[in-house]
Amino acid sequence: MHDFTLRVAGESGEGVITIAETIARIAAREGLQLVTFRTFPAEIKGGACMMQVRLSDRKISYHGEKVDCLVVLNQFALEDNVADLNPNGVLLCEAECDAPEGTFAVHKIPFERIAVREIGSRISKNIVVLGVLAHLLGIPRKSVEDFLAEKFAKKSKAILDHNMLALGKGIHFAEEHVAKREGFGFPKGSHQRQLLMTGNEAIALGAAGAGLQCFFGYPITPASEIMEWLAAHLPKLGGKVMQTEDEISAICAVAGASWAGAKAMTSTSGPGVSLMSEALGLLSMAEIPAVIVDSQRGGPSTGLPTKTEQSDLLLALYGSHGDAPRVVLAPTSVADCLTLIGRAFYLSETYQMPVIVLVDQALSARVETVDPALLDHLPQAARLKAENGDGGFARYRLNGSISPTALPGVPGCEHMVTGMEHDEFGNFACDDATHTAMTVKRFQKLAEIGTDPKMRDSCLAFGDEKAEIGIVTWGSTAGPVEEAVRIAAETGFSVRALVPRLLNPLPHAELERFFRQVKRVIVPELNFTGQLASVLRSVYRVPTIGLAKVKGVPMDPSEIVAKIAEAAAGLASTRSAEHGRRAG
Amino acid sequence: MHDFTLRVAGESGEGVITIAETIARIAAREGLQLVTFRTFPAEIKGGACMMQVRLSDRKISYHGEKVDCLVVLNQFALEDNVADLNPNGVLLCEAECDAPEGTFAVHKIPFERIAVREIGSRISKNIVVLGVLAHLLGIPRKSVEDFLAEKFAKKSKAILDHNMLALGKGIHFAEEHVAKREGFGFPKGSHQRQLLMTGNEAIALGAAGAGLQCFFGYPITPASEIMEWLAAHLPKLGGKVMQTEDEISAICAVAGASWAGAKAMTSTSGPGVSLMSEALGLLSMAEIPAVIVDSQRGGPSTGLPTKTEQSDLLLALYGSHGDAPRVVLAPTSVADCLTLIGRAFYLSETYQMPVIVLVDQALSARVETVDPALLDHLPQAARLKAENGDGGFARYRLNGSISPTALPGVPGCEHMVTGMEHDEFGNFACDDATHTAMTVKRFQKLAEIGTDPKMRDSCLAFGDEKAEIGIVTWGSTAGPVEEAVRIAAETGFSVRALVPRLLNPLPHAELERFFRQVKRVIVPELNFTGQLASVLRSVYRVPTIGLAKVKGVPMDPSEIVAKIAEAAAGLASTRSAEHGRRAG
Amino acid sequence: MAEEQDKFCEYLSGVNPVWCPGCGYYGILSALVEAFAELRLPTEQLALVSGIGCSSRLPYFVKAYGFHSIHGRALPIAQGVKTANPELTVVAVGGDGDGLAIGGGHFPHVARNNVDMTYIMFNNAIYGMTKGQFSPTTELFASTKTSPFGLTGEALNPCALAIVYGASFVARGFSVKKEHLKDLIEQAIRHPGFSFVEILTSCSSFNTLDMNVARILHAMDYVPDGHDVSDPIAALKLAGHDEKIHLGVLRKSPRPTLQEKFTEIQEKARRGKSATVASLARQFA
Amino acid sequence: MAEEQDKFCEYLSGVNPVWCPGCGYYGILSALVEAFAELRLPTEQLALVSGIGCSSRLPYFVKAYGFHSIHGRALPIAQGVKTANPELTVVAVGGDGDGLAIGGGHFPHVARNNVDMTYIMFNNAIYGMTKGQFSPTTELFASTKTSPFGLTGEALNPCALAIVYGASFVARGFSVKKEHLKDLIEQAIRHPGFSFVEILTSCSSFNTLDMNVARILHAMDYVPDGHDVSDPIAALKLAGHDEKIHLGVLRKSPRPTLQEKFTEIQEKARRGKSATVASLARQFA
Ligand SMILES: Cc1ncc(C[n+]2csc(CCOP(=O)(O)OP(=O)(O)O)c2C)c(N)n1
Ligand SMILES: Cc1ncc(C[n+]2csc(CCOP(=O)(O)OP(=O)(O)O)c2C)c(N)n1
Ligand code: SF4
Ligand code: SF4
Ligand SMILES: [Mg+2]
Ligand SMILES: [Mg+2]
Repeated sequence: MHDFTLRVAGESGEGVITIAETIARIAAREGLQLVTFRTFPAEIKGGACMMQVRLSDRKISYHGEKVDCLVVLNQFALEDNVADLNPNGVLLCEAECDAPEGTFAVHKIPFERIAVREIGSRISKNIVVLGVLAHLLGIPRKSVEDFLAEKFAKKSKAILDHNMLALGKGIHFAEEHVAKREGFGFPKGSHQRQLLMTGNEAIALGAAGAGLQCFFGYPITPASEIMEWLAAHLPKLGGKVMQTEDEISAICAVAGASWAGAKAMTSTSGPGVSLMSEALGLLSMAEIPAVIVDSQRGGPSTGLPTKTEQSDLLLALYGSHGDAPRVVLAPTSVADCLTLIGRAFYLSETYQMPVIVLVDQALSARVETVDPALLDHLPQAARLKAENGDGGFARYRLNGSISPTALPGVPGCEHMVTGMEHDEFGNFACDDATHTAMTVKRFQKLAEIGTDPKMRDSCLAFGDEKAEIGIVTWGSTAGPVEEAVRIAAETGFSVRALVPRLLNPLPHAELERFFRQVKRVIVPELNFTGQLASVLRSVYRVPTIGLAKVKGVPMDPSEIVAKIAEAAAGLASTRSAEHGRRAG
Repeated sequence: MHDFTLRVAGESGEGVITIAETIARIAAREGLQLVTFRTFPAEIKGGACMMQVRLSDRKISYHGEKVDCLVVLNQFALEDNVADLNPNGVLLCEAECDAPEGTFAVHKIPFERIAVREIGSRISKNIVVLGVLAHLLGIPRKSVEDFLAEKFAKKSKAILDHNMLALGKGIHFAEEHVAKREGFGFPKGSHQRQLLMTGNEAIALGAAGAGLQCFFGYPITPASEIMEWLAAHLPKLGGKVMQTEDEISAICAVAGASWAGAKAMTSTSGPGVSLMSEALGLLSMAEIPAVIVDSQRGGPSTGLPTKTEQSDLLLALYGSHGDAPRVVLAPTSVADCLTLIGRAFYLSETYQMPVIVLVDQALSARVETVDPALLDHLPQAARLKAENGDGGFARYRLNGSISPTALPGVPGCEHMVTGMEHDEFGNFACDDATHTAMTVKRFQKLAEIGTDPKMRDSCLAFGDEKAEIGIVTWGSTAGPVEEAVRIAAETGFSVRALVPRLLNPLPHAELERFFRQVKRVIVPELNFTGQLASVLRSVYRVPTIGLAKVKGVPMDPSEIVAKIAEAAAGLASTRSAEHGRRAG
Repeated sequence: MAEEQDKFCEYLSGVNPVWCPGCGYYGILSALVEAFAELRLPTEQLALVSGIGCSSRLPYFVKAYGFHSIHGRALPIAQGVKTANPELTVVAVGGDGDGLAIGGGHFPHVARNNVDMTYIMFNNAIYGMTKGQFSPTTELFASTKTSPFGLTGEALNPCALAIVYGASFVARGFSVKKEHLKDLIEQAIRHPGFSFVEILTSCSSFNTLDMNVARILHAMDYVPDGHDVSDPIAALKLAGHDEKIHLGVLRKSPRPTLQEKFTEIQEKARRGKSATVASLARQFA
Repeated sequence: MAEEQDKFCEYLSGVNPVWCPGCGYYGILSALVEAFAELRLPTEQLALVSGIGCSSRLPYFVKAYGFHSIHGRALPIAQGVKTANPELTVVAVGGDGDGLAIGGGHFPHVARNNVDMTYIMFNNAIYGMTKGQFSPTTELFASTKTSPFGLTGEALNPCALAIVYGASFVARGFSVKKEHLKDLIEQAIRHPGFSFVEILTSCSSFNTLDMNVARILHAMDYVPDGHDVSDPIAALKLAGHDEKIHLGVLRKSPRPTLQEKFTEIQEKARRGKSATVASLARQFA
């Protein structure tokens, strides 16, 4: 087996996440590739939750639609999830559950009873489950034990023993009651330890790696963990992290810190970006670098805070009064979060402008493997700086789009930065010629980023290069699209997908080439109005086939495959009509 | 003469505006049509300023590019403005000025000396100028005297006498030194008194007429006068006007007041709209009517507060996180400000959503005639309301897009409104089906507005219906475009212009018909990125010829005519190429 | 008793609170609806406005017109509600983060304008909803999720702020002292003008230190009998936590409400004459 | 004398102020640059941050690093500047509207975090830049452009706010008392921590009533010698305008600055060990 998908489901607080995460951590140590997915209950506490882990010996980008093994801890969880179990999969359920008929194997296991009766604590249930899974999936007992030993290293010996006991009981029960299956379970790992982290952690770690010095932010689901990780770790590197009184204060403090020379950043979700609109315009106008992470959630307004959506694209592109250019990046995976946050610092520092990084709840929260080598490739960007001067410093020199700046403290370069339109020296100027020249300068940067050699890899592409059916998508929907392209190919549809990771400026060369080649363009995205599609139509005037959904969770590859089939049918009928006409 | 254009220029504080406004008021009383234009010095006090008044016996929409009569009060004003004087025009300048050679007539007049020596007060200078103009333009002395008598009715008799004296001196001087010209000066008026007001006043008066009850706002150039007029007058009608601590508070108070049943509104400029982004999304989500006026100024950021620009369109359309629908209207003239603010209340109350009205500094500040009959056509919209209930009120009933609301105070209809995604009863719901259904409901309103019979007149159109060269523009640029179409026609270019006054939803039927007919589409607008053009390309996938400028003042018709000529040449060469091919 | 219970239930919407077990907010909800019942407020005349936070979920659970809005904006929205319909009893509720961090800029202005409404701040010294970051009132529980190595700022004192902002009624209650709290809420609602009630309450999930019930029971005292509520300096002294945490009414300064000001403005504007839109248009002729 | 003049000029940028004739701000500008001169601050170490308003134009006229930002946001920007580079002398300037209306939500937090900077508020009790609407401190001049029939709210007292917010240095000056003002500014800049200086100043174009020079000269008094700046209640009493308008230093409460807190946090986080990005990444292995 190259690929294996496990789902654990139950009530929040029952250890569902611990079970799945432990499996994931052990797999990552074995060098397997992982993509996971979890839901978050909307309730303040409690509520249904699930976590899914897909393991593979090859690079994967999607958490899997069907699962090979489903573990459910109660009847609700069973009913909610069993439809996603493969016909030849395995269902492990709490003994009292009412398992439906099916072709899959069913094992009813008294997880809770074992925990309570044999170990004497209900909370050991998750370790019992782990034991059963270790047996069923063929995970070496030693790997699990090593992991537990490390995890409880700082706790008392009694606690560790307790857990080891639970693990043993689980394995023991399984050995007696659960038949192992040939080729079912863990694929063979590369033994090159992978890092395992969430998108939010990748952003935080990547930012630290790219030289972040000052972070200001305000808590908001699903972005808070970025700030929380940084609060716990950045000070160790000499950085400063501050929770401000709101998002406006956060972005303004970022502006101040950045002007004073620090690499500065904030992270938030849609409501925060809306509040930052005015200050984002200031950053564009005053030409101050800044990195803003938006972990999108269901909108509009307070919306669906714990659900995923990709509906802040137009806000990211246009959400300020006036013509206010900003760069927009959209990572496609957890590893890409790490890479692109580095790129965000590179672009903002080099081009002296705000860079918005769009992720979403699902990507922020999902755990995935990351190649540790990526850390070594984070850019250490530096601003173009004047080191001294003798008065009359032209902060906004009109000589190319990037004028050297001078950091406060540098003698002889005292100058003004301002949110008003200004001449080269930062003095207010409102004549036609200056306003036009400065606007051109500010937008020229976008053109230059478009041809920056460091941004040559701005697109991912999958599938058949000669295909007539094309897909363009963005952000975390890249995963389901990659999976869909693979599935479609198996079904005989040849498809090419292009995923710009740079959304402003768009990678024109790649997109134009792509549009010249494909005959249909499907644009799957998690929003209602088809935001990327509308931009593509505006810029390239290509007809698009929308696949825009607001469902709160990542798109299913099967939805995309269905759209591919539709497009293929459309194409075929157009072709036969054309053929008919030519023949007639 | 059907048409006459006067410009007065000088230093702010010299009475420039008073002179031009007085001429304008007298003309409006005679029943002439008027469009004016003025500049605002960027300085806190002082600085160059000018005001231009175009009078006509027919409907006009532009303040005129060339002037027939130029009055300048100092040398700087002369140099800045003389290039715009018609070759057969008349220049009236302060005696010390150095008038350039030209084909126009020049009269040097010692305005200041007359004021100081003969009347004994420098500030009477403007009345002296008025006297000279009355003579030159053939304004009946009685009209001017009546006007002054009314204006100073509440002042002491001495002040009035003083002014009458100054007027007499001016007329007297002119009779002796300034030759009157046949057919030069005031056209014949209809004698149907026109109202004369600025765009901001038209918005304020129109809002009062449409039933505005609660206004909340925060001062900002160039929108403050809307709030100031309302503060002075709305309380007379029982309305309430409140300056809040910022724009966020203003829009939130509007939300609260509107939920409680009042017609509520705010006005601001770009920076304020940026700050309102989050609350605008709340209005969309909670389905609360609200009218927001944005008087656009040069951007981004603080930008050019006293200059005009049309660069907030994309913000108005997309400036909130999530998919948040709002209506966008753009009046094309002062009279249209009055009409469309009424429409804004109609749409917001009927469709229970925010409506943004986009004007700009030039339109806000310019004085124009308004037909008093328009006041009688302001709609008195009412929300669909339940008058009683017996509990379990479904505020968000999924039965068509418009659910009846119940105002706080109505027994038995207690319910929740919320910025979270919700079921029909306003309770938080985050499942796929509800989120999708409610999003569809919220967007369905836009579709319904598109076919609302009251919105049939959403487009203005000028020029030749069969033309191949098309222009689409918006807002105050309609004036220069109308003028350009007329000039182009005189030069032999046949052009059709379409001006949607409703920018979201776009009037699809009209635009589609238009795009089917024309072969070239020029989109003049006062911004850098071509914001309307980008929307048109996205929605209709038509190629557009941008004419996007950030110059701080309205577009010149000649710039548009030049673009028309270019497009015509392009069209001709394509045609001859095609012809060649067919022949070949 | 059964009748009391009935009255109480009349003010519940039937939607079950989503709060954690042990959350202090349950006590506040019941004090609040009991105060409503005591005042015999018609449910349809009640407008409850909230921002975002666990506390801001309260309106869902009460039978009333409710507006669950956006983070930090309950006060300006409530001000709009009262301006549009002065007949309503307007109550804004929310958390310490909602009201003192993101919404802190509105508080002074709604207070100084003496909007006739009641603002109830649930002070648990933490961001509950987002799972445990410090708030502007966090003081003792220093190592929150966003301050793992300690706080940088001094805590704000909500009642002291309200007093300096000119709130015309300022009181402090404690979620555990339900009868006392109910009484404070009743007084606050009855008071014409802007009334502020700070409620000390503990977040059982994320901060059990700052508003620890035992600690507060020990540190608390009631406002002494002789306290002169008309003296702002005396009120400020009592508002401080230095020795004891004082519960009760700290300040009252009756003065014309916003609504009264609006009436005055309208009268001044009319100068005894009635106006119409047509008469207003005449200034442009 | 000539040398003094030279020193003074060293701190002027050469850009001419755009203020109206008679504006009180001219006096403030000269007191400010004289204080800079007196303190011999290197111009390149000076960071002046402002929002939007007539007062916020000041940085253009001074030789320094200047940031003219957006309305109401000078404080959070200044906080960012100081956080990034603690070596700089950071001074934020702005109007009463900028600081107490739109920016009023930031003031408590920058104060309670004790950012080591000086915040100078030009209190002219009016919106000058937008030509004469009332501000949160307007009291006497009731019929402004947006309150033609009178004000609805009570005025806020900037110094009282600063004291309750926990500003560690609070003083009030008067644009006409230039020497005294210069001295206050010097003290404020020297004070480690967040220093607040309110300057009473008149807007010659739009409000000559509230801060009328003759009126204030008559109503003013200096802070009495025996005043205990360490007592917040005493400071609050003096901050009030009831009898006299007191000029001088009202409050001082030295405590660790934000920068010192950051240092402490970094030390705690490191626990004596040094970290690298690679070592941090190990937690994910
Ligand atoms: C603009 C915006 N920023 C951030 C958030 C995230 N958020 C929701 S509630 C909350 C704070 C909750 O704390 P508090 O107001 O004290 O209420 P509690 O949950 O403690 O009752 C935050 C930061 C949001 N919803 N909107
Ligand atoms: C977001 C935003 N809202 C409103 C304005 C308009 N505005 C500019 S300055 C100002 C107030 C000025 O008053 P104050 O801060 O007291 O400064 P002063 O001019 O009196 O020195 C306002 C409302 C703006 N620039 N930005
Ligand atoms: S998180 Fe805290 S405040 Fe929120 S419901 Fe739970 S206990 Fe109450
Ligand atoms: S408007 Fe007032 S504050 Fe502004 S410069 Fe003029 S006098 Fe000074
Ligand atoms: Mg709280
Ligand atoms: Mg001011």
